[in-house]
Amino acid sequence: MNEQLDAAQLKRIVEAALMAAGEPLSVNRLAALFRPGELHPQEGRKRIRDSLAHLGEEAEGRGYELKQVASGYRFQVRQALSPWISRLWEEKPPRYSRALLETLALIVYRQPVTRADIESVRGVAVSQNILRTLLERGWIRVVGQRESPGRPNLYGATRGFLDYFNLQSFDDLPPLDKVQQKIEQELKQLTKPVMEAESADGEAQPGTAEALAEVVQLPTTRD
Amino acid sequence: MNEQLDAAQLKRIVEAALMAAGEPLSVNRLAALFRPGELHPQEGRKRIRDSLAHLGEEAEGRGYELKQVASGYRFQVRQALSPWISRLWEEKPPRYSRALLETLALIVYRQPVTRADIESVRGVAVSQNILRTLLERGWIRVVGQRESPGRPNLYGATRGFLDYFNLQSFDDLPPLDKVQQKIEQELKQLTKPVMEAESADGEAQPGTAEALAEVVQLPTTRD
Amino acid sequence: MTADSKPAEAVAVVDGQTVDKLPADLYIPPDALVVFLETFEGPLDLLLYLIRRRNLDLLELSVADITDQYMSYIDLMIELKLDLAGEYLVMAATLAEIKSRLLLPRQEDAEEEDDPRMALIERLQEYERIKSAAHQIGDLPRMDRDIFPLSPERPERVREQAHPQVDLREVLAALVDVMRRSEAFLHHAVRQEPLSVRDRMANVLAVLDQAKEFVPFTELFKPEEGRAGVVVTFLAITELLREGMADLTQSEPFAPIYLRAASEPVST
Repeated sequence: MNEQLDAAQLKRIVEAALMAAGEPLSVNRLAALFRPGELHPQEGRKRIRDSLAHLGEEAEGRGYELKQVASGYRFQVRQALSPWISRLWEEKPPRYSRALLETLALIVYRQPVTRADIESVRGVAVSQNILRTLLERGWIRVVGQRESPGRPNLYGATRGFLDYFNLQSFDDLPPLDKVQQKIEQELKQLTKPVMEAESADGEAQPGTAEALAEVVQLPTTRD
Repeated sequence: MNEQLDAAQLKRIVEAALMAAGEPLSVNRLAALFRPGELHPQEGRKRIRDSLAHLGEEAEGRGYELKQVASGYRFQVRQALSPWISRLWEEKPPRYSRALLETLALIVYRQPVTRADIESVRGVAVSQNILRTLLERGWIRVVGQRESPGRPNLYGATRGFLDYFNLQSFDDLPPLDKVQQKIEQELKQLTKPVMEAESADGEAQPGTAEALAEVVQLPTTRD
Repeated sequence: MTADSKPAEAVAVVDGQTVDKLPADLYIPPDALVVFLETFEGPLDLLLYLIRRRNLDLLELSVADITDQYMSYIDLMIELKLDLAGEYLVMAATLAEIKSRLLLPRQEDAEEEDDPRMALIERLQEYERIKSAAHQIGDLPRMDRDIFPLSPERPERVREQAHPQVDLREVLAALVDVMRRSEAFLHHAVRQEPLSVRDRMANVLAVLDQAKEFVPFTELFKPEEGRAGVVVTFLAITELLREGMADLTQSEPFAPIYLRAASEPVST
């Protein structure tokens, strides 16, 4: 009982207390954690300050730092890491619409294409929003203008697109004829359910995607 | 976008995330903090595991440790330091009644069970309060209904229970048989002083009362 | 516990030891006794206590003895006006029944009959297991008491709307669907022939002139021409509209679109 704590143990306790407290702790409050036999009443404060200095040094280069604020000391996660830490509480991102995915698919497989090209295949207008989203996401870019009336922009897919989908080059995309084969196979069997599903919601259907994955070997993008 | 994080930065982020999360984090959840360009989707998990191993080693001799519990990893204060750390808070941790712990034990060791199962083993009615408390704490949940008249709810224990009690899986629970041996030993020791005191003399004397108090406490003490 | 002043009567011989257990309880102040009795978690708990207190093996349960003791506790509880749950009385009845069955003269052919104590012993064993498991759980290190998670100050949150995650398969599925919808793709997907927008403009104009009224937009397309044909027709139509050679009407968003030749061709 009368044995004073050694420096290592003292530092461990101070560290644990600061980490667990959930609020800043003053030197006085830290000192109050010890019984008289454990820490000398006078020297104790100095020893605690020494521990704090050490802990501050040891935090260099780590994910957290020791910070002195008005009411005492606290450990805090480095602000620079906030972009990652914030993702802990990020809401689930929204899903992209069917229209956006179709537009993207057409640009990737038929590049370079104009907006009118896309519209003619999809049979409906392509909203400027969709193109803007894809441009902002860095998946498509304007690669030139077609030499036709109105000189419409030609769109193509980017390296960013390849990176995101973990592809080395556009050659790694499943060849269209395989996709096409699959379509024709499927058409014979699956037309009905797919049509129903389409009218039910405009989301990409995992059913089709999975069926496709069986035929077409794909690199995994995200787990 | 294409630059993968270096090991030091990855470790810092993992460390910071574990500290900031306030709950255990799985490797999957940690991996989800990174964008595909930052961490390779396949190798990423392995790299995160490496970081965790490093962080665990680095915590040696410090005030906290890296612990794996049912739903992932968390940093926690070393148990040896809890005598000092608990002095930070005036409030005493909640105590749980024997009835609650017995009900919990039954659910944990005999899951899935219905309320009637619990009652038949314990020989007394189970108050709705106890079940509600256990549900609110997130230690148990309804896992289904038994196919018998009235379709009573079946209860099972949760990951939250394991996390709270510092366990990785249900296999880490003390096996029932051993438990029984231990309690029999304990009971023998506890009952002896009473017997001795009793047989010593039949007079009113504090000794007997104390010995009995020990027995009286037996059921309640282990909060 | 039949009342006071008869300690000698209850002397029991347990494992060769003489034990007098009655007086101890009698000298407890009534308050303490109430507390004591209230700590039991039910009849099984009380029964287990009575057995364990005598350091007996469960399997050698002496129902007659235990029943007597149990009944005396019940009496005591009634006397002290404790809230006596029905379960205690049910157990009393069970014990009495077992006791009486044991007292009945055994018939010779009933030798194989189950020991009437067995069901009770099994219940006691299971309860004891759970009771000790509860102790163990209570002893496990736990959050708030033994385990303290770290909670350093968190960094300020960065509001960053996450981008939707897309799987390449979704993109392919979208492609499959859009191609399927564009019937052209199905029939002659790859055959391409040079098609001129100018030529097509003339064709479209001819169709419109012939019709002399509104023509549904969709009728101008010939799926059998393939995707390229669709594109060219579309470009031709847009060009005609731009040059004012055709008019387009749509009564409301998403309603069918109609085309007709411009009533007064604008001279260039």
